[in-house]
Amino acid sequence: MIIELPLLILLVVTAGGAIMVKDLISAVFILGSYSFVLALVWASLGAVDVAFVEAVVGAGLATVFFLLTLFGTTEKDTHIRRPPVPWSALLGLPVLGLLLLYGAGDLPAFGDITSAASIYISPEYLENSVEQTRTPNVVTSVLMDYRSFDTFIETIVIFTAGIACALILRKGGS
Amino acid sequence: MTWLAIFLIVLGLFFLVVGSIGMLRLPDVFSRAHALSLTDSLGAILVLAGLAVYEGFNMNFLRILVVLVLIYLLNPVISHATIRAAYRSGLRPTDKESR
Amino acid sequence: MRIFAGFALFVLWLVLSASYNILHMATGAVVASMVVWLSPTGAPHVRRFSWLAALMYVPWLIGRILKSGFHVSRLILDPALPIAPELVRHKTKLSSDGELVVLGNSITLTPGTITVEVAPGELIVHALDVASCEELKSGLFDDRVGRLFSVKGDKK
Amino acid sequence: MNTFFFVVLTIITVLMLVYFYRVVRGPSVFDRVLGLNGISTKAIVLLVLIGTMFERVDMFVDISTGYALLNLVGALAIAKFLEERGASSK
Repeated sequence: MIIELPLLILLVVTAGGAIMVKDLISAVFILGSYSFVLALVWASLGAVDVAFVEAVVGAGLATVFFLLTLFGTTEKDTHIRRPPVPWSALLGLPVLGLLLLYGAGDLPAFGDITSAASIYISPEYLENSVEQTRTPNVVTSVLMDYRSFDTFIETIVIFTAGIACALILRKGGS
Repeated sequence: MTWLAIFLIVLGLFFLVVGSIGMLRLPDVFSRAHALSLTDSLGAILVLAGLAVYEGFNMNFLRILVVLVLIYLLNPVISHATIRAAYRSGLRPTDKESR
Repeated sequence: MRIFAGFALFVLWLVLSASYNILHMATGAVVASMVVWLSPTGAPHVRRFSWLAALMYVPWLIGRILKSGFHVSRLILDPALPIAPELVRHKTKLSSDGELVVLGNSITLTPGTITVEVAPGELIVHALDVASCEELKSGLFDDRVGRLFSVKGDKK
Repeated sequence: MNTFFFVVLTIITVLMLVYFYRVVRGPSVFDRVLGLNGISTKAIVLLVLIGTMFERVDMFVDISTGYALLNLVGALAIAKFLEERGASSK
């Protein structure tokens, strides 16, 4: 779809800028603008809920949290010196990117009704979700019933990360 | 109706472009905030008004109007807060301070 | 005033939700009354608010914004960039919170002037050039906002 | 009409790039904040524009309302912090 093209270019530019810039505070702001553009891309793909979460978490919360963290540091810490990029990365990453692009050529078009994902399992979920799970929202039933183990382990990961953060940041620890 | 919408959107685009040029040309934070206020209060609002007119007078018209009023009320607060932070943290415009 | 605020919130809910069955409308009514009930009483100290003046004020402000918008656009597009930014201390008779909010917001919304600091009776305003500065100093805004809150003779 | 909207979308995207330049280069930290505010205003407009192109304005307007409100909260928080930290931070 051609609508996303300008947004995608802007997305690549902002992502590159966030990596290339030398100063961490400007990196935070660039990351904020990156989130805005990413949310626009999600919205233009029709994934409005993801766009909303991206705007809330990426552009709003993350920027404020990053800034809070940076204000706890000194001037010396926020200016980063990057080591020179190794040759292997310079050679290998473009090849990897080209391979990925080559592989992406075989993917079905966005919203293609004859693609495997649309024929094989999605209709079954859509048709049977109400009588099988008694949940009116299909997204919820896919997340919490059909893929419940996946979601369960994701939740475990987040919970573990939360516990680790609490242990590290705890006051008065030895 | 469509022509009115196109006229409003093009007018808004003009102000957006001018705001961006101002963002590049003007010398310090305080003057750049003026360019941003041009963008916010005229460019965005005219484009939104054009879209609302294009939608025609139904529920969506009212909803776009809600967004428009929100921008109208909130964006001055944002630019005022930013500029006040700049002023309080010791930045001064390059030119004189009078009276 | 509080009943009016609740009603305004309910109308906003109706516009945004656009589903008019009994469940959604009841939820909207409950939420609107909850918000009004939870928000602090004793709304900003406003002496009197004239709706007629408010109806007059909005088109006037839009016209004002368009006019100074074209003015500032000419300044920016001029190759010589003839700006003369300066900070102005702007004395005003308006002192209550509501008046100051409307005044400061209008000044910021008008291209060419931005409110920097607000204190009762005094605003620090950054003006982009002499014309915007003169316009501010003529006390036009104070007059208009004063009329909004029906305070007579506030012209400086 | 959709072609016209697409042209508008492209122009606004290019303008976002200009503001992005201000975010990257802006000498003081407040320039970056201003640039971010400009980008977010344009994102709100673009959301409504995309909604109009998809003929689903009702759905997209809700998000841009949320955007506008969250943008206010975020910008106020940033301004509050910067007020304390001061212009020393570049």
